[in-house]
Amino acid sequence: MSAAPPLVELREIRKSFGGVKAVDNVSVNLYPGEVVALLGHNGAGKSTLMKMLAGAYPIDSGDTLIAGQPVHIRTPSEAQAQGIETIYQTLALADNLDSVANLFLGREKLTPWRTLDDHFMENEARKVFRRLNKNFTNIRVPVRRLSGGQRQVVAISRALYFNARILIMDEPCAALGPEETAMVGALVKQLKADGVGIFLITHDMPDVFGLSDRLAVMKNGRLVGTYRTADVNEDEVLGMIIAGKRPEGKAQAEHASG
Amino acid sequence: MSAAPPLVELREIRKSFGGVKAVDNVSVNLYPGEVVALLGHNGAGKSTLMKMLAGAYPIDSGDTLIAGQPVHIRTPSEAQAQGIETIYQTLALADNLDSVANLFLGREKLTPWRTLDDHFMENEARKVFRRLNKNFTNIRVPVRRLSGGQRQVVAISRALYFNARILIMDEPCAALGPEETAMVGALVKQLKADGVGIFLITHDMPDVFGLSDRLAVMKNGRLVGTYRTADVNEDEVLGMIIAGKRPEGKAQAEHASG
Amino acid sequence: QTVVGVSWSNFQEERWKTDEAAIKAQLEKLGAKYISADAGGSPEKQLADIDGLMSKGAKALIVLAMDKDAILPAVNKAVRQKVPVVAYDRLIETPGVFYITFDNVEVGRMQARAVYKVQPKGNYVFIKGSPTDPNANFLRAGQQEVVAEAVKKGDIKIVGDEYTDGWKPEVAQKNMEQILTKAGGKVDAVVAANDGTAGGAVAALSAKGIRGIPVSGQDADFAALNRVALGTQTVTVWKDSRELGREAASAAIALTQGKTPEKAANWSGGEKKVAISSRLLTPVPITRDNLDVVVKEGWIKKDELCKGVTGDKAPAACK
Amino acid sequence: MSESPGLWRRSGVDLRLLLMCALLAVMAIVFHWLSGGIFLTPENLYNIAQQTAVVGIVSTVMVLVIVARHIDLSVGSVMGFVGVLVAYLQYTSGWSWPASCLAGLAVALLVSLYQGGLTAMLGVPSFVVTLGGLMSFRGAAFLVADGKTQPVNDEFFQRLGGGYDGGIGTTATWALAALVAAVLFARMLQQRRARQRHEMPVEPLWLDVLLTAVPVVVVFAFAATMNSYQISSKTEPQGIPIPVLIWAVVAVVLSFIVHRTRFGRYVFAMGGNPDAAALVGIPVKRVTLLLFALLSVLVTVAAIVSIARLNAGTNSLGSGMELYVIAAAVIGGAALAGGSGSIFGSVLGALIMQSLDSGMLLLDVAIGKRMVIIGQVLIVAVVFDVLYRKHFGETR
Amino acid sequence: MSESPGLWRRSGVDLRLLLMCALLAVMAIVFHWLSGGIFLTPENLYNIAQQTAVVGIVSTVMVLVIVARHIDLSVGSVMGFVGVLVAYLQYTSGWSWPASCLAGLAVALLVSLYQGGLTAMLGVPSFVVTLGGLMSFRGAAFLVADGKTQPVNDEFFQRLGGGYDGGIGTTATWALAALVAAVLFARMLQQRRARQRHEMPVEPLWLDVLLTAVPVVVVFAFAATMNSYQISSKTEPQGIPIPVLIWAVVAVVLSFIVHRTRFGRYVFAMGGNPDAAALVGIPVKRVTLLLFALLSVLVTVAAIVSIARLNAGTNSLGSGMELYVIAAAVIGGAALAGGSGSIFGSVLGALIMQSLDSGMLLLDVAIGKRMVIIGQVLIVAVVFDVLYRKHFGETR
Ligand SMILES: Nc1ncnc2c1ncn2[C@@H]1O[C@H](COP(=O)(O)OP(=O)(O)OP(=O)(O)O)[C@@H](O)[C@H]1O
Ligand SMILES: Nc1ncnc2c1ncn2[C@@H]1O[C@H](COP(=O)(O)OP(=O)(O)OP(=O)(O)O)[C@@H](O)[C@H]1O
Ligand SMILES: O[C@@H]1[C@@H](O)[C@H](O)OC[C@H]1O
Ligand SMILES: [Mg+2]
Ligand SMILES: [Mg+2]
Repeated sequence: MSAAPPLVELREIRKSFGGVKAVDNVSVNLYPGEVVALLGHNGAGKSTLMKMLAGAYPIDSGDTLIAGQPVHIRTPSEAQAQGIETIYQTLALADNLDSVANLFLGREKLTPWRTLDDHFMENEARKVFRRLNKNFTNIRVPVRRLSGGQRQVVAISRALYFNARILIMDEPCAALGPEETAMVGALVKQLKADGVGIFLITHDMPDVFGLSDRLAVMKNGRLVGTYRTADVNEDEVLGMIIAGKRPEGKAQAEHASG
Repeated sequence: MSAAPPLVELREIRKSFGGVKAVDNVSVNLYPGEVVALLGHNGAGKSTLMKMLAGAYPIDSGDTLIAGQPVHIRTPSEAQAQGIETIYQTLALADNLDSVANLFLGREKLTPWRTLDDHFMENEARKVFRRLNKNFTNIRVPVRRLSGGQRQVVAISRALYFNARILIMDEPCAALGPEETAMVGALVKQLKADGVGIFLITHDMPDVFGLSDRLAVMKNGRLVGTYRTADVNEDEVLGMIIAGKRPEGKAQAEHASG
Repeated sequence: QTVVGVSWSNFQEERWKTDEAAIKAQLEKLGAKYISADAGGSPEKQLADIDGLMSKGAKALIVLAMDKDAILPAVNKAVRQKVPVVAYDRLIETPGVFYITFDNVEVGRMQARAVYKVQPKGNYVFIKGSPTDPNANFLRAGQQEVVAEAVKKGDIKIVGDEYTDGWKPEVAQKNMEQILTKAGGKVDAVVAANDGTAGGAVAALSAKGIRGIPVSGQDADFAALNRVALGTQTVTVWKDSRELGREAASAAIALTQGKTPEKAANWSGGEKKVAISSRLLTPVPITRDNLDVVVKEGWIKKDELCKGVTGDKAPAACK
Repeated sequence: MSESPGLWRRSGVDLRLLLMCALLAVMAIVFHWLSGGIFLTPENLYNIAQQTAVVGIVSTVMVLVIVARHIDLSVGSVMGFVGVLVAYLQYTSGWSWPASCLAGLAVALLVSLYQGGLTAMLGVPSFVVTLGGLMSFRGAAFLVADGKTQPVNDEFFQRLGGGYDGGIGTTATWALAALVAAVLFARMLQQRRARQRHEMPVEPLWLDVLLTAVPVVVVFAFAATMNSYQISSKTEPQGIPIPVLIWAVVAVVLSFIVHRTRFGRYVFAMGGNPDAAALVGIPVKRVTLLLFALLSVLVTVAAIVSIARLNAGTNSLGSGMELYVIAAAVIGGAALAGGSGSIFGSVLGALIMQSLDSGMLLLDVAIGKRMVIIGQVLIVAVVFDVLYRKHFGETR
Repeated sequence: MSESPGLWRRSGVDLRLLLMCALLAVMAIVFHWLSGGIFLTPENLYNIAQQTAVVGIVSTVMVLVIVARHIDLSVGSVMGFVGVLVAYLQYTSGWSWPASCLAGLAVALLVSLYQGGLTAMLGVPSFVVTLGGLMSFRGAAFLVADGKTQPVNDEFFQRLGGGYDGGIGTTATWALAALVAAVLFARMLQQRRARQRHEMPVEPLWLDVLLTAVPVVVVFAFAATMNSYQISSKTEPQGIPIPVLIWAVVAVVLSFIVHRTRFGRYVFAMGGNPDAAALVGIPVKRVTLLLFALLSVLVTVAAIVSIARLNAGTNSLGSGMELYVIAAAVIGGAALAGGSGSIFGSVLGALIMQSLDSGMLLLDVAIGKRMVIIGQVLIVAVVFDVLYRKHFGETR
């Protein structure tokens, strides 16, 4: 166990919708510079768990600690204030606004007179988008008219631009073509190097093994277990996802390194 | 060239939205018992092309032939009448209705008095769903309350139940967990054996190579080329998708066998 | 050619059609031109209408005010521009207008009087006009004057007193039904504010099999006259709008020529006691006994008046 | 992943509607008490049933229109237009009442073809189309007879509006109640048998009997009430008033359409997900057109009942009615976002609003206060609905 | 993948609004011709400008409310309520006009807190809340003064409604026009400089000058017109009427809010995708509350102008106005599905409706026909909008 507290610690989190226990007593943590893959069948509760961390849903019960400090995250902006950025499964774009407006949505740059600083924002946006996709120039068009990939680029850029400490990526590549997927992979590695902690939800095994340090598997709202990615193989992971069966003789891991 | 005409032949299809040419002069065909994978970057026009075949969008120009006969498919029901079933990228479920109602939506079974034959439909639905997922019992709950995977099961079942001759699957596994994905793979193989022709849109290379006989790649609305899957390798396919570069020295294939 | 602009409050009640025809005819006779606007029951709209009429070149205005206070800005503006204004049917109390009317308070009195004559004792119901129409209150005030004494003595008991949203007959009908239920059917007289509401009240009464109790109205709507002939309504106060219209038109023309209208008299009976030149016509309560008046005056044809009237109970006018 | 209200849900009883029934009952008792024992008399109940019928008839389809994510703001104006027209044809043109009613129906259908067509074919939002209709047809109602009230005198026709001879009489009332009871029980048994045949789970017999007995008791209570209201000058009690009968038939037919026909299912599917409805091959345009046509049929029926009840067609007929019709549907659980709503709910909604209005009239609450209270009750009913849905996790 | 209307789009001019301006111009010319040269006289234009102001003021915010996927059906009733209250406090309670206006504003804010709160906090659909409000506050308007009309006599106050002394006079009018021109040119130059500083593409100077010159010319033409209308008994022409000035200020301020502030952007984002707005941390509830509060402020302003114009507060004040307000916003391009709309569009929408009404008045079209026509024009305007969007691929 390392001395520094984890960047994020979720303890015994619960959440139900009407009669459905979507998340049931789940504990998981995340260290700086670490990628934790969150796996599980459809409806396992992955998105719900992450949305609670992101402030989109209130937590029914359980504790959240950021860098060792207990916090109460009740709204998305409180999460942002904690340095948590989220790429939602649904992208969460305002379809009628252009890419620039979407990039800064909720955190607009203002001039000294408290009006929108459009020129600044447009300039910055150009730079940010260019990093992910050279051909993305029509940034003044409502995002509704963009292709699926361009939309996802906007959503990802939004999470990156504001220097997250903690990044939640909910199936960021589900709709992406191979080129864009590779780019996102490279990005994740770079962010890791910068010390950002990342929760990555995905169904894609190559991504899991290529990018993550640890993996946490959920089934029917409960946590099956958390393991170092290097300790398990694909079959064991699938066994956990499908049957909820823990791999025999493998130790769970509260921390990526030793 | 085989003597029997292809099951589907799309010739020089075009479609634009406002100023955007979504599909530009694309020709592609499909034989019985064959899986043609449709690949391309985001916004390449794959869904648009298939939606025209499914009757969801009108064709701007170009011809459609089913089993050698020119047809004009203007509505989804006309497509269904031709034996074309579609699993849409968006699933196309009525969220407020239950799974049974969704399974039969648009093709309800009626009693001799022209009222809904609920008992019959419920019975059939139980059987169909059981085939894909043993644990799926709450079929009388509005599908809005189902998990992503269960919803996709309903969408897939709908396409299967009505004995399609031609099946369009638009990223059917994008949101599915590994178990369900495997099941869909098995299903595709079985349908193939039954002589159904399948268009499969996917971003997943293992799926492409595991399931398809031929592959057609689109870029910016245009067709890059159509090849026998066995003739090309993954790098060549990626080259087509990303750069629009045809693999050198490989022949295009209008037909899967010789 | 002199242009005379007429601003109507709203056309929902059928009588205004007759008024209009009369004004039109008289203006034509006098060689003037008729232009008009209808405010659809909105005081705001009526201001706009009057502006419009003046830009269309009206040299005199005839105004049926929706709201006697809210109309003042427009009327004052016209007066300042030396455009004479005839306050038509409803009082507009500001210096410089010529007021020609059947006094609404008097109409109320007549309604109550006719009912009171038939039924001086017992349970009374008042079906008032629209709560958004100030005239509803004038009518009610006039009615009250007549019955006040008897109410005080206890001869008359008021068992229902309801406004009728938008003067709508179906609303009057529903209100009447509830009042009847509340009073256990013991209603002896209904003072309804106009013929539309009277129609609703009569429908409610006859649905309960209550016939022969007095019901009042006003405007001499054809349907109401027919009811009077049939005996289901007691009185409708007839403001002969043809006369009113004719006189108003003549007055307007006279005023543009700087003359005093015929039979003008000074009058200061309004709330604010402002002295204005006026002409008060006498409304005529029409009951079964004087139905012939409306036929003779050519207001309505006999066969229309007497539709469905048969037998020996028929009033004299239908025989 | 257990579902909490087990028996309720299985028995197919809608808890929400049940709560609304309770609300109505509480309201009735409170009014009865405050009015010194008038509210629950047969006479008053007879009145309320009649007064509600016109709004109730139109509300039943409005529910479907709202379910399909549309709205019709023009119902009041169209009703006025058609009503005046029918009365005009009878009174001024001297047509027979059936002929004039048919002509009214034809015109209403044309209106629906126009408004529904713009909505279904061109995709103009129905809110806008019918907002225009609200203005236009009010004008048209005036133009028909130049604003003149058109009396209707045919005695048979007048019975359609209830009134003196507008009840169906005691014998017919009892017979009808018995018939309804028989049908309900037969249907229950038939459904049990069908479920058994298809090897599906069946509830215990006592439960099914109980669930069927409740509405049967209500029907008999209603019949008894209507049969004990006698106008003092008549020899026989009234029985069910014809407008109420019409309303009941309309509600039953529409419930049938909703639950047992394709059309009903399509309407719900279109409201749940319009894109999906089109993609699975539902003839969305045709269904929309039909829906507006159905609405126009019932608006015509309402217009006929209205003028028959009033014994006249007036140009103000139905003005402002759209608000009450929509309010009844919404109180009854129709969500403006589409996809949910209930015919029976609209019946309750209309009854709640009218009981409130009539009850307050009995208590002599002045018009201003009455309007304030009705508006607030509408809000309260929906707040309650919103909270209910939140509680049971039915967020959409 | 080219975009067709290059220059148009780049120049930031909205083709749709331009077409609406053209429509307005055509209408004016046709009416002028048919009315024998009356429509385009200064007097008539002065009148139309004034008459439109009240609806126009409320429409500007209604656009924002609709953009945010809400609606407010209660504006007419609330305006009536506040208007009567303000008049009552002046006339019956003898308050000064500023005091009574402030009291009116306070009450309006409370109303918005209530209605907006139910919508924002509980998530009750605004349609329902404000439908309840439509009924309740009309009743409240009656209750304030027991239905009695309340005259307002303060001369200064009366000027707020336009009327005899309600113009700002020629000098002020010219000065204002000059000021507007100066501001427009200054803004244009400043923006060019800013774009150059940020190394963004700049349009040729002639184009920018031209684009700025057009509104400047319109402003001067308007000023000249208002300055050439003289009431015959007065010594000086009227100049811009105060209600119109208020409307113009409101429209400019709201345009500023929409384009240059966070609040405006948030409103659009909420309309475009409410879920996304909440997820990116927009304080959706607060923005919704503020929006309703803003609406109530402008409803108060409209109420004040209205009673000042009428010299009285009547309890029917504003009844039915909600329809015109919504219609103006919708004609001006606000889509009820949320996410799009324009302040300037609402100004045009209100002008089109009022011009139509005034024009038909000049042509002596009778009320019934006028209602029919206005309703249909509303529909036509939106059909045109729908087709326009379809053509340019802007299906939502
Ligand atoms: N807003 C909601 N209301 C009601 N139930 C919900 C809601 N959101 C999620 N659920 C339910 O909670 C459970 C967990 O859903 P969640 O979206 O977290 O799954 P997931 O693991 O992200 O699945 P997927 O792989 O499909 O994204 C599911 O059963 C789902 O039906
Ligand atoms: N309804 C529409 N209106 C306007 N443009 C559209 C519409 N549907 C698609 N497009 C445009 O057409 C192009 C092709 O879209 P399409 O959905 O066919 O792409 P795709 O190949 O299926 O991409 P993905 O992999 O993201 O599903 C894109 O540029 C898209 O923006
Ligand atoms: O004549 C009546 C008129 O005085 C009143 O104001 O409005 C209704 C009419 O019936
Ligand atoms: Mg998820
Ligand atoms: Mg696609």
